[in-house]
Amino acid sequence: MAAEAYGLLAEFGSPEALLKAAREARGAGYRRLDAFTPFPVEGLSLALRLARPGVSWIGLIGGFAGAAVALLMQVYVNYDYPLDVGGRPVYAISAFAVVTFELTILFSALSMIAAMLWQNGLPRLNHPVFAGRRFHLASKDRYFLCVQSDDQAFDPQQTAAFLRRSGALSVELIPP
Amino acid sequence: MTDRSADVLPVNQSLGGVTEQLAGIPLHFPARRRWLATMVFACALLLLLMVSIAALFTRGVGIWGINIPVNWAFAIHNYVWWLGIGHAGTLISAFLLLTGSEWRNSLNRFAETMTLFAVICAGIYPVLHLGRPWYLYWMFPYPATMGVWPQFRSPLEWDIWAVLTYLTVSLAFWYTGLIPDLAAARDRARSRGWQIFFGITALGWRGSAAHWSRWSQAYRLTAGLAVPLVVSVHSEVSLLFAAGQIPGWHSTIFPPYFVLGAAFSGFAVVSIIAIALRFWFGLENLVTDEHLDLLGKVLLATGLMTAYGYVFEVFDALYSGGPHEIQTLIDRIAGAYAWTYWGALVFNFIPLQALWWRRVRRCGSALLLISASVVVGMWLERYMILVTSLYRDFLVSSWGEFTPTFWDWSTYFGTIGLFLVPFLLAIRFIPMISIFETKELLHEEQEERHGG
Amino acid sequence: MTQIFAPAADTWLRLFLAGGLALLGGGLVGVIGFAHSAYMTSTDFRPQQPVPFSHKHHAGELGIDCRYCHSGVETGPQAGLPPTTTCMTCHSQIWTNAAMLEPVRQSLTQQKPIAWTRVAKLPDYVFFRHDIHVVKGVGCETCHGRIDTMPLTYRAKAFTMEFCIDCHRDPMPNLRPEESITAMGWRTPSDTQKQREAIAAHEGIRFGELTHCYVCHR
Amino acid sequence: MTRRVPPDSNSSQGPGLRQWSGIEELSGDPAFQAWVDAEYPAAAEFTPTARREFLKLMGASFALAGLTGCEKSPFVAALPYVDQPQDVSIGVPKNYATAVVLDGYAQPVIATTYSGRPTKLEGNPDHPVTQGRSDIFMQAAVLGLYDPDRAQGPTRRGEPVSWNDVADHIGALRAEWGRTQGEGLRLLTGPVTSPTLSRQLDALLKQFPKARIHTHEPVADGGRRNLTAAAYGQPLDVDYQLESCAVVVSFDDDLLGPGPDQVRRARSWSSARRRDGNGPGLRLHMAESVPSITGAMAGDRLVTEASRMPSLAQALASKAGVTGAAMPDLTPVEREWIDRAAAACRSAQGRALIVANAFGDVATASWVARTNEALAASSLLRFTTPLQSVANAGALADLVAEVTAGQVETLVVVDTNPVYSASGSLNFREGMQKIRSSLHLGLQRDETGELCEWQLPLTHALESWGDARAIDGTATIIQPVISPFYDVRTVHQVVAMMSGQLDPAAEAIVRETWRSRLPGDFETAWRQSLRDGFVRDTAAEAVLVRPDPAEIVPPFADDGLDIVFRPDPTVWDGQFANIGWLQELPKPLTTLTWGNVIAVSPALAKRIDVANGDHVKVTIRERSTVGPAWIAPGQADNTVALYLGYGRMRAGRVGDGIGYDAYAIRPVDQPWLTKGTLHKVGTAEVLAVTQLHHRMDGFDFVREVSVEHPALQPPPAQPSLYPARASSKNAWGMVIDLDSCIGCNACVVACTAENNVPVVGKDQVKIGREMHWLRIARYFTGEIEAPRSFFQPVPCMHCEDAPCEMGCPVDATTHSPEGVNQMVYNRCIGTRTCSSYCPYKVRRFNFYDYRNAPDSPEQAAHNPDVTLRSRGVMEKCTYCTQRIEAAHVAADKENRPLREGDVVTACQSACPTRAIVFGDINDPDSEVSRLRRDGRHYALLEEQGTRPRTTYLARWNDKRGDRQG
Repeated sequence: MAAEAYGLLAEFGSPEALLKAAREARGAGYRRLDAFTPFPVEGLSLALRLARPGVSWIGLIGGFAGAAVALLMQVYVNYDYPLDVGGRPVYAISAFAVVTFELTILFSALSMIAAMLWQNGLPRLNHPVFAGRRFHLASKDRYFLCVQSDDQAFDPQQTAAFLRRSGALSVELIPP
Repeated sequence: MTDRSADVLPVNQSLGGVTEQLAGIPLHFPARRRWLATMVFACALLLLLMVSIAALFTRGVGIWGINIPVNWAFAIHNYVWWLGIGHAGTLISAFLLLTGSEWRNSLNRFAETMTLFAVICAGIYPVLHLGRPWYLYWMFPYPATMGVWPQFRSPLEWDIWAVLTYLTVSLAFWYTGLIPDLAAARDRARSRGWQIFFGITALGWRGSAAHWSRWSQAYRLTAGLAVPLVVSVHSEVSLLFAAGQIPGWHSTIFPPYFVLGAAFSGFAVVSIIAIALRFWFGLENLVTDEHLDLLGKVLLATGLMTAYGYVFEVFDALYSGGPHEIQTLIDRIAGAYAWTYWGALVFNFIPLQALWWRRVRRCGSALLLISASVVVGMWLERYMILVTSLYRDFLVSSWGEFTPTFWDWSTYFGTIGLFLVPFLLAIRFIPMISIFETKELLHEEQEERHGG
Repeated sequence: MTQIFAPAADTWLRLFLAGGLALLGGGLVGVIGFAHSAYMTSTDFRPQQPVPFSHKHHAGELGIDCRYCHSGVETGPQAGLPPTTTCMTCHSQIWTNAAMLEPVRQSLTQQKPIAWTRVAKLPDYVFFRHDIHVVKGVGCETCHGRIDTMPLTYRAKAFTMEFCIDCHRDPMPNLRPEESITAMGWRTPSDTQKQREAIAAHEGIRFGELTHCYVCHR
Repeated sequence: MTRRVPPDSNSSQGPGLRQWSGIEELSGDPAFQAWVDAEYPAAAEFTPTARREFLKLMGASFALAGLTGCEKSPFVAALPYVDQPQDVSIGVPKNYATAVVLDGYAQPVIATTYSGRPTKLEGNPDHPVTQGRSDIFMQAAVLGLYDPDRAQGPTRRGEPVSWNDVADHIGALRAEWGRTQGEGLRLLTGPVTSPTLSRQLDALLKQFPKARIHTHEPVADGGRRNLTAAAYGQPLDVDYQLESCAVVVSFDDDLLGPGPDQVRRARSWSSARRRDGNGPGLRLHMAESVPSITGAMAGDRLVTEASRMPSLAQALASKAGVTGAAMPDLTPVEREWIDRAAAACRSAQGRALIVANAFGDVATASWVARTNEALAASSLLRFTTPLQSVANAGALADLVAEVTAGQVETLVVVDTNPVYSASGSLNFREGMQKIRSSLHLGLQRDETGELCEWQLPLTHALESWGDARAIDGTATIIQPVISPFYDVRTVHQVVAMMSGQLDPAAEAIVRETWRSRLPGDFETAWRQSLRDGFVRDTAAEAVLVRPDPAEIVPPFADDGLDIVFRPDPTVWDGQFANIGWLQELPKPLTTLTWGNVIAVSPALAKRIDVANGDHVKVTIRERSTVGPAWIAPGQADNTVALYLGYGRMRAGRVGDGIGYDAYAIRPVDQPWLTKGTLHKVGTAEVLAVTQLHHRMDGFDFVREVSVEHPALQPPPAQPSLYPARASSKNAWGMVIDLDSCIGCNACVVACTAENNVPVVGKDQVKIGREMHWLRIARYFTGEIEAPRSFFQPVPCMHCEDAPCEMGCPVDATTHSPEGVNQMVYNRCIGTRTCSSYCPYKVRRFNFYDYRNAPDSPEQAAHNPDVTLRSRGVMEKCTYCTQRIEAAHVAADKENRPLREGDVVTACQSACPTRAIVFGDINDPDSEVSRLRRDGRHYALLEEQGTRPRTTYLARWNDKRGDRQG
């Protein structure tokens, strides 16, 4: 069954309509749902029961890693060839603070953005939904709800009917 | 006040219309002529820079006017100036994002772009000013056959790390914010070439709910990091001077003084660009007088804080009572380079006062002129801080004077080309105003309208 | 809207990204490695000499002491190359008309020096003195290697700053008694450490004062 | 042609490792030619001979460390000797005793040579006059040897000829002189003290009795001999016994100023000054018209016109009770000064000496002579018969007269340059046209050489066999430390040719002179003299004289400006115009380089409205010249000072066309002081001065102590955040005594020579890029009409908590365990942070590549123990680290600790007053430690907490001392 389609793509005219439909779909027992919107819509991830993203934790770890790398580097080079620089201490922690701070931020920021892309599975140039005839409106002023074919309750005809009932302007079957 | 801030944007426009308008700028570029003319001018400047750099590397830094005691001048001075300008971009997009002032949504994109290229302009100076630039790599820690490492107590070493970090993070932040708009442009594109260009750069963004939730978190947290980063970078730049014992440099006020000055000059440049762009591309519907008003206020605020820095510096010198500090203070006010001090005061703070009036703030041309004067003023301030402190330090017998040569100027003007060329390319190929954030704001406003 | 990219495009893109990163890292490691390579430190190169002089034969088999030819080694910064007359002290007696030695005889008759190719050369800004090293008990072998096994002389050790500084940090392992300075393949006796300490003490080596810049750079 | 003294014979030298010996013969070994061909391709551009000799010179060493700039392939050619000389060890310097010559006087030196290249001259420590000290001319002489513009072979009307042609021509001339007994033969020599030359000239005159000899001394020792002739009835040389003086009153006499006698006077003055530790041992009262370094050191200084000196001298005479000395009328200021001076003389009881300007007038000299008599100061003066004496020589003016009368057939100019340095009014240049045959003997084809038919190039002193007398008469046998590398002859060889010898050997002529004069076994004595660097017991005999009681006629006085002529402090009479080191040397009190000025008083400047650099026109008897004005603080109102030695046209590529020519307007009859007028021209130029601002502005850079307050406040102990560091055995430090420093610049030139400090040229100096590692700061205090002047040498302070080191991102400047602030050129990437952070601004930066062309002869003057700095690299004083490390190596080889005196920096050994003391501050008994405990000891900008290792001793303020006691 599931093999012959990726899922059904339903188009809505406003974020509110989309939210309503999403809630109904959850209510109707659909689990493999996804929505596509031109800008982040409040409450959508709640309606779809999406897990809280864990990007922040990775950022934290990245920060610590950066600090550690910076400190170790600076201490090591002074340990490897200790030179008397204007009578300053060999391990001048106060002087090392600046580079440590910079690297903390660098590592943290980059790790978060990398994590974001990774978890989103980006880059991904080819994706079934792109085949949707009206999908290009998802980046303009339309709001899409997608029921994927690997959902237990998925059935091309009934699901399509269900979506129209919940106010979709158009419903389309996305090939795999 | 509240309801005015509620709709910065006129609500009588459709989301679709905004999308088409903005994505349309790169896709069906208006104002080709003007763009071409400016581009030619910018390329000429860039060529000048290339020539100057060639001369510099073949003959040595001697082609500049520097000497002993003034062995730092235009290179470091313009480095600080450019970096300062850059900071405004990050502050606008990151700081205002965190404080939830959404009017920044129409400005953040080109502000960040400006940051990027300003930082590049700044970044080449530390390389150019080296006596032996081909040994630049000695400033990075790598296992050398010499067994010698960089010296991490030196502000210059901090500098390299700070600027590179700043450049990388700004780039990442800018690009992250750009992805959804690239996707929008991709979906509007008709020609194959544009489709591939935007298709790849958009990384296949689909605007799915999961994407958005992770994206928002990453974007906001990066913004949260960018703000302290800006502060740290320019504080560190100020340490370049404050770490030395030269009177006029060796002062604890420097870090905040520099950061505020940086924001001040940066916001001025942002205003200039904002006014120019909305005039070019008829974006009055998105960059409204309301925006200019707010920009004017910010400019006034940062300007006054910078002025406080000036006042405190004088107080500082008098309070310390060190004969050399006072000597330097007198030199600033009455010395050979007094024109830089007074010039900085006049250009920075006199026209600025006009911004107390709402009408002036909302008038594009007026704001443009004031901003321009601020940019000049801040340039003079950096000249003053550098040269006036160095040309007369402690020992009378070592006092000297500095006169910029042709190459000093050509290198400086050249960097303006280095800034303009990529910036013009950017507005040619990339949506210069954040499409989705504008729509987000617009939608909210429309909601409120229906609600109220 | 239709697909812009074929499914394969993703694979390519990711390959491209991964490859780029790999190239970057690999390149960095490569460059640093190259700087330490035998090529860059020219330890792999046996230059052709006007006369195929063999240290293996003279120093090894015949056992002529280094100082016989390199007479300046104890008195000055430069060990010095032997003047033609030194070669002729023997070769006016033996191998008097070996073709191989023609350049030497030429040099003497025409008062033209033999244009040797220098094997051990330091940059101009390094002020190395042979005399102090020899006097303080650093043997020839330490820097020049087993010269007595070299048919054609080559640079045995990479004369990098690392190489110098290692010994300047702790000369101990390279110290040997006066009589064995020129000895090749000299093995330290059993109670090595004690003996080295003895030498160090006897020579009054200024430990910890040999690693600052002006010791070698002026 | 030269002899080597066997090493063993050095053992007879007793203590000290002074083993100066004869030079090693290096010429004729083609070994090095090939090598140099590889290293210095462009050497091919010299004339064939020159090139061959130059190759010889350069090739002598394959240890030219640092001479080739950047790193090449490690596999370069290495060329051993074919036959290595006995006592050559490559890279080990050898020292030879010889002398260089200034105005005919010997300046005894120890020449340091590397494989035959002389690179550095130090004073000869054994010599009775200099005792190892030196002045700028001695220090710079070595560069003269490598002057690329030296004449490289004999020429006739500019065409190269061989010495055989020269011999033929001289032969022809001799035949003619033989017929005419030398009628129409005239020789013109510069100042001569050489016994050999005198002997030769006498012989020549015997051969050709009708020939005449004239002498031309543009400066020499001024009119000293005429003055003594007037004051004492006979020409005399005089030596002030300053050691035994308590008070010296100088009438415009710059006794510490540059010149042949500077070293001796500076030495004795400073030792007198230090005589008693708790106050200034010798007090100097000076009346002067033109500010001089003597005036700067004087405790009581009166600014007044040169033409007032006779009256002042007369006034002091009458105070001293000289018969016939009526009290002239004086201004109040003058009277007060005379009263103070007279009082000081009285209290000095026979230890007061009055001195008059060598460039001054007869009346002053006579009054001074009598006053000394009256003060019983005769014991403080030592008179000797003049050294510079060629038997009955005529003056230049007489020669010119004869020339114009057409009585001169042949003119031989011996090592002097009259066409340039004769008074313009003599029209010497025009006169030369009348002479049929003229020969010029000299190092360069200068203005005169160019005008003469034949130019016969002479050897430099360092490549000559010859002899000369030091200022006190002690003779030095000059031995070559290097064989001539151009096709040149010694002056003695040429003169010998004129008296009939065909190809005389240089050494033989000198031996000939001394064979009869050296006591005992000749060979032994000869070697001894060569090794000592002087001939023992040859000082001139003192003569006892009394002032001539003849009537003193006051010099004519008319209104109008006093125009005063002075030799230039750095290029002297012009003979050093092509020496870059001296051109770029900041002149005392003005810090001017690369040119001369017309010095005017502040008042006069205001009157005719000129500023520094404005062109002014000086007119003397309808001859005039134009030069840049300089407002000299402390110059007498109506006095204008002109400096000789500039405006040369044939000095060479360094010295041509700089400055104005003061000789052009110099009257023959009044060569030093005359009357004239001054006008503003309207044009102006930028002067290349190294110090723009001279007022101390109330800071205490130079501190003073007085008899009642002999000690300075010790600075409050400053807490430091930095960890205390363990010093190694030696900790180097330097103390500079500001009471002894006379700002003579000897240290600066010595530093330049020792450390390969580049010459950057006028334009670079103008924009503040001079490279001197050691600058002498000049400060004025008080009103500009009569300021007090101070000198302060400023080398690197070697701060223990150095701000510069903290600034460097690549560890290019760090601290050594011995407390030296190290600068590693090859690590420097040129961020210039160190210099920005340096509170003393003692660091210097190579804005361009300032090195000499790799094949220019100057290269050979470089010290191979010091790296040549490339473009984009910072550099600074290193405490002569190459000497420190060499001393360490020497000591370590002998397995002994360093001793006091093992390390002597270049500046220290050059200083004529021993104002610079360097040593180990960890050794409580070292001189430097002793001085650091002195009450006058202080650190520059000590409030900055940099804890400098270079510190100062405050200057004594005589005046305040007087008021008290």
